[in-house]
Amino acid sequence: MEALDRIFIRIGEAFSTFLAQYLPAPVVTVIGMFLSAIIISTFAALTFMLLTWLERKFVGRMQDRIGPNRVGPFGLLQPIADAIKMFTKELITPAGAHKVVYNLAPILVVAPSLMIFAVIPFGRDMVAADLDVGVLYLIALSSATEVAILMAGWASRNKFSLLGAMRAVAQMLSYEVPLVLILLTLVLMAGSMRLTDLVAVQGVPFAFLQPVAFVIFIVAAAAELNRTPFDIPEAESELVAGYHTEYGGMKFGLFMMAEFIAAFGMAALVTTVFLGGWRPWLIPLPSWLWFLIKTYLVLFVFIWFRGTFPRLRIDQLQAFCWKFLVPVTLLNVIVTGVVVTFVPLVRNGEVVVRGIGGWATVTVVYFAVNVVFALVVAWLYRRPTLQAVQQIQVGQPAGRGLSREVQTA
Amino acid sequence: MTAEQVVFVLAAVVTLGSALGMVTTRSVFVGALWMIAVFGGVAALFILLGAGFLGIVQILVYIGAIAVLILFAIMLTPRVMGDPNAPRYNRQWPLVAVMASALASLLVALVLRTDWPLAQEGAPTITGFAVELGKGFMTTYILPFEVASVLLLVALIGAIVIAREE
Amino acid sequence: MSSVPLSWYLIVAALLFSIGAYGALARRNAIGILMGIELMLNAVNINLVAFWRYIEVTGLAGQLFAVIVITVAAAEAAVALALILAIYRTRDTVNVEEIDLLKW
Amino acid sequence: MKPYAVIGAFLVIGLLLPLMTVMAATLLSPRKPNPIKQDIYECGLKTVGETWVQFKVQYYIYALIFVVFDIEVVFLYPWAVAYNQLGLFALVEMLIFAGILLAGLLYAWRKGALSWV
Repeated sequence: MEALDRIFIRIGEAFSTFLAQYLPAPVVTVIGMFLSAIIISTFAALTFMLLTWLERKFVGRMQDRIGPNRVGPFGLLQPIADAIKMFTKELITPAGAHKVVYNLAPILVVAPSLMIFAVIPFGRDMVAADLDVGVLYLIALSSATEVAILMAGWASRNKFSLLGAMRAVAQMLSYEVPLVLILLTLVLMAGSMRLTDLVAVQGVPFAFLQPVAFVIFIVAAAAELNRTPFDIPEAESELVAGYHTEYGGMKFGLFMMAEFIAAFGMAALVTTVFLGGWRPWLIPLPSWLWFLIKTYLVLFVFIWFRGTFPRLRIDQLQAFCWKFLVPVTLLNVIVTGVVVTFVPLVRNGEVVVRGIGGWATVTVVYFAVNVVFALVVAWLYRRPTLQAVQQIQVGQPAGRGLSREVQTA
Repeated sequence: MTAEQVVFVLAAVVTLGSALGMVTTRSVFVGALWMIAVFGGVAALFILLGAGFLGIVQILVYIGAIAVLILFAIMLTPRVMGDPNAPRYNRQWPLVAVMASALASLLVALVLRTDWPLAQEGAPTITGFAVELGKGFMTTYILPFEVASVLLLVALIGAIVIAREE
Repeated sequence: MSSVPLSWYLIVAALLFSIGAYGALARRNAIGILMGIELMLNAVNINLVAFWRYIEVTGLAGQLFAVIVITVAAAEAAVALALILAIYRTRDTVNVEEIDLLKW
Repeated sequence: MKPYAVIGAFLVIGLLLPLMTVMAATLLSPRKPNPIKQDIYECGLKTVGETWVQFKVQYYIYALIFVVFDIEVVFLYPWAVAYNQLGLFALVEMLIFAGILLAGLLYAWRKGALSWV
């Protein structure tokens, strides 16, 4: 078990001692850094191929179809067929496009999604860059993606691209705020922005200590990733394909790749900060295997969303974020601030919760506070919710309860 | 040349080259992209100086917030941005160019003539700087902390009042 | 300790400041001017952090000052761009040479 | 310094991987451009009107509120990591800080600036 748990670390150590026989130490360090980057990036790219297959298969099943089933067993070779198609399709540059920016955008959109994995702990002691501001770093990365999307939309010189890019970025900006505020709550509980510390402090997964934040985080993450039901930027029935309308062949493939890898990265983040990261649940499996199992569970939830929910309208989407998620998460920060004062998890950088009894007390207190908090929120928002329900019942367009100003305007 | 010097030169070249690109390009949108590259280069310089927290904050605020705000403003003024023949400079640009070069040479000469202290011994507090900053905000620097929130409130209200169509 | 002397950072900051000043004074487009000002503020921040690193590494003041500068820069950009958008709506231009209503 | 060096390596690889992919695709794919193929896509029609459509100012308002919250992050995250070493006083300070910002959000809400009009 122990050997299997540390297998990747052992291989890395063996490799660097082997290299150290022939090369000076600094060179070995540099090679090690680049090698870890290459291995993790390749792993992410391969995961992308697997994810395209998984998503199509799952959504197919949910919609009572079989999904890909022609290429290879269970259609498993479908991603490879897709890759061959992408590579051999002509790369068309539209006539009015700004050539440099147009070609730069797909490259710049992939880089930040790959860089997410630099700080994610994949297993016990398995993290490439143990950054002390890891959470801030992840937030900063998503802003880099926004710039690349605006570049793609602007350079294509197409109305749909431009509109799609503006919508995508406005949505990503808005939903970043609740994400950031929830991460702030967790950082407040753990007393550290280092992702390994966040894992280390989770004797009980934060999903149990902060259930409200957990649910909101999943919803906001789906919106941040522009996934259904929040895929307004790429609404194919309204905007062709959104900001990558004018991209074809492999350049389009890169946008897809960035999207799926970002989804994988977001699932990994949810696993790390809410589900206890690589920490095993009951069954003793290798830590990295547990991490992957949890990550794929979260990914399955994202795919499930897509198979289940219809798309929102942009005014509903923004109203939901700014009038519900942001106030609620901001209140949650304040409530958690009070709770942490009286029932701390960490004091002066040391975990102070001891034993099963200690964790049970903490879990009960936090969970109870969350239940009360959820009830208070439900009471505060009873009017718009009831209005929305009534509107659905009388057959009016749904979801206007939160955006009352729209009706009067 | 040490590794640190190589990285410094790279970051400096990116920063200054992009800055030149920003002021000379015709399209404001492309200029804004150059500006983002400048911000990235400056973030690299911060990290090289051991201010990792500030380097990340630089990316977060300058690229993630200010640059996106500027790009949005460019998108919202289409009649200006769509005009390819709009001149990039005003009438006084040759004079400004002379003055800016004079300023640059003056400053560089000044920096070179001064005897600067060498770096202090002991590694800077790279790790855990955020904690120190948090403690500082709660003790010595409590006033800037609260004033910042008032400033942000004023900016928010002011900008909303100005920008909204009545 | 550090193999890069302080003067290198100061020179980069000085050049960046001059380029930013040029952009701020020579651009015709109001958004271009704002971008120039942002460069100048960045140059100031390089100086602040460099002095923190080389002269007062144990203190907070240098970096904290830079954080405040970043905050002010963001607030300034938000209000300035709102003004530019308001002018664009009424005057249909963001060219500073044409925005001269208050000259007389 | 080392974590940042690793991130630098990730940046280089993250840029090289898509760059090499595009280069490989350029080598493998055919190249037969013609004016109709390169035309701007608009559901099979000739493109109508200007590409630079006028966007709603609401996009800017959302970006604006986002900027304010983004900067709040810079102040609140240091507070959050230091909080377990500080007393109740820090909580009160943060409440003032967050309260002022919440007031800004409520103001925007009341003015209708959060609604998509």
